[in-house]
Amino acid sequence: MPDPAADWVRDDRLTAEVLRVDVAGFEGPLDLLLSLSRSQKVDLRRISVRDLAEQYLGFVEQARALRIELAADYLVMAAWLAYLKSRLLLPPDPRDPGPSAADLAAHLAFQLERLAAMRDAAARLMARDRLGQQVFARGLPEDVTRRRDIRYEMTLLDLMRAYARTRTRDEFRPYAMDRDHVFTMEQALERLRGLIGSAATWTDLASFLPKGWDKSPMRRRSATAAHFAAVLELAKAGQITLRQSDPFAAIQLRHRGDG
Amino acid sequence: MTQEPIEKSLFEVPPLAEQERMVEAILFASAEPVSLAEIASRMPHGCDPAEALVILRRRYEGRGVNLMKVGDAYAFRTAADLGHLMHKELRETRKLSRAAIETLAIVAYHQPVTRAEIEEIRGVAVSRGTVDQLMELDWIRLGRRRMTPGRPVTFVVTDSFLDHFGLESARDLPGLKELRAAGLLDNRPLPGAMTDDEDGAVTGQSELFED
Amino acid sequence: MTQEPIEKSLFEVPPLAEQERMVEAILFASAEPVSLAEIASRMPHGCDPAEALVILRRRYEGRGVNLMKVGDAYAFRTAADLGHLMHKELRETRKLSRAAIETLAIVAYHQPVTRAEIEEIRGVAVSRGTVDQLMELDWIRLGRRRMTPGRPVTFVVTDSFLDHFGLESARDLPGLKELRAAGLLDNRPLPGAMTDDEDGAVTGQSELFED
Repeated sequence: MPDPAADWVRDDRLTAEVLRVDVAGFEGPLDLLLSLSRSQKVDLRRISVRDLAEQYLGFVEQARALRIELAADYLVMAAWLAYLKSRLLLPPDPRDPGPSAADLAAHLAFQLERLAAMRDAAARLMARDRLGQQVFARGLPEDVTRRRDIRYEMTLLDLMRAYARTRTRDEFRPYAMDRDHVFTMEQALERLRGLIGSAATWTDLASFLPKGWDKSPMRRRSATAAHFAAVLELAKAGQITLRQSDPFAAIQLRHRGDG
Repeated sequence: MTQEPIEKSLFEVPPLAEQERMVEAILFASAEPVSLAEIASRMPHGCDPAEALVILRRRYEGRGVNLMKVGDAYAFRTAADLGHLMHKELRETRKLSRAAIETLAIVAYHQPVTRAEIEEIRGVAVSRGTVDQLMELDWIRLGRRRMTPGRPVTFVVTDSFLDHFGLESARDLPGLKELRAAGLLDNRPLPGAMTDDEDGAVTGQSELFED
Repeated sequence: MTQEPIEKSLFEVPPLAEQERMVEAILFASAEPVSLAEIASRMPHGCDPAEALVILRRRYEGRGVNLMKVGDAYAFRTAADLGHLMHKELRETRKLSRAAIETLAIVAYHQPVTRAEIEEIRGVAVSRGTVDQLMELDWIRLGRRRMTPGRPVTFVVTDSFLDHFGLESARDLPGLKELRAAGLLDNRPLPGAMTDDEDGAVTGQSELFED
């Protein structure tokens, strides 16, 4: 035996289902309002906004009773329509600086009319004879051969430069440290440890440079730098004292001994 | 076949009948509308394709193929009443959503139009996919930015839209005049409310004038 | 546009003029030549496309497009004398790629030169495209095969090359030293290693020329 209560619940659920589908079918509150306004069966310009507001609020009420969640914009519209309805019921207040309720209602009617007009225009547009549907383009277009007359801009100078580039390229070789001309600090330190004992008096650092490293500028620079770094190390270790009388003057060193 | 020898001289302009043949050949060969400038550039110097086009258009009136004007361009198209013979050529098109169709109509009738204006007319947000789809179809494109606060982009319809819907220009949209006369294409702001900055700017301005 | 009302009755055969319009539209819109049988199958029952085709063909005689028979099928084609309108000349100036310029320069200075020699001088492989492009431009051509193992082909510059660069012969090209003296070499000299190689190149070149 069917349970009447269960039937009622099912009915209720069905109604809710229908309503949910309907809400989903509307593209926003304005669309819903436009649909509702159709039930008034009058020209949109003569529509009763008050009745429309009533209908909309009734719809929202029903949705709420059926616990259907409405998107926020539907609720915003409901609030606005409730406000508009209450304003429409009151006699206009001439001291109110804002727009009159009649103006607001007229604007809503305008929006509905405009939306309806656009719907209608869209339908007429889509009903036109369309390319690829009723009207067709040439199926066998004869391609325009675009004969490109390409001129390569190139002068004799470009050519010569290019040649020079290829011929001089091998002169640029990848950078590699040339170990033959490098004197390392470790080497210098090693050397100086054996030599500083003889520096009981102030002696120029230059005089400590190894033989054969003072001729070519590249070797001299490397050896000087290595030895300079080495004496700094030795001074730090307290084995020697360094002095320089002026900027850029010769650097001199002396063995510190034990006291 | 009769084929008159064509004077290829640089100095002699071909007779109008010959120019008409040339325009006919150029337009027949192309599936896309060809602009007047393009036609002229391919014809001998001194030709007047505009005049030849008038004659040609008349020649094809009522034929199985008609000469159509699309924006500044021209194209031959089959007569609409013969569409039923062309089922083999029918191109399957993706069905447009209601939102896309309405948005397209709003752009066409209200152009140049901003996204905010489209949303105001439809009463819902325009989804990104809708605009993308219409742009992909090459039916709408970006117009000039509106010179209002925020400098919003605007949308306008393309020549390809005109071609698809068989319109010479956007002025030929069905019912355009009536809609305009009814004031339904006006950008009428909500009284008093500042729904968006554009309308706000307009309202603000009129208020200033009234003070 | 005048469009006669079309009799859509299943039992009534459209008038010949209407059949002609139909054939015209079908041939126009089809992506390939259409056979008589195919045309007939697409037209209302009872039509005689063969007769319509004859009339249509006559109508297009001497026009910018003609109705042609292609095997057993029919299609519209541009009138033969207007073929020149289907070309569009685009003049463009472009720059050659660096690889192409260098290859050309090496051929000019070392001709006749094999691909292997070009690669050795440039230090990179010479792509087929580069050689093809230079041959297409008619700036280089194949010379005599080198009488060495493998008998490799050689490349030499063409008269058109000499013409383009205003040279009497490739021997007139200045050597590296002259280029440098004339300030045409903008590469920064490297310290030390700049002196020996140059003359070698020039010598090598003249040796090659004497081949």
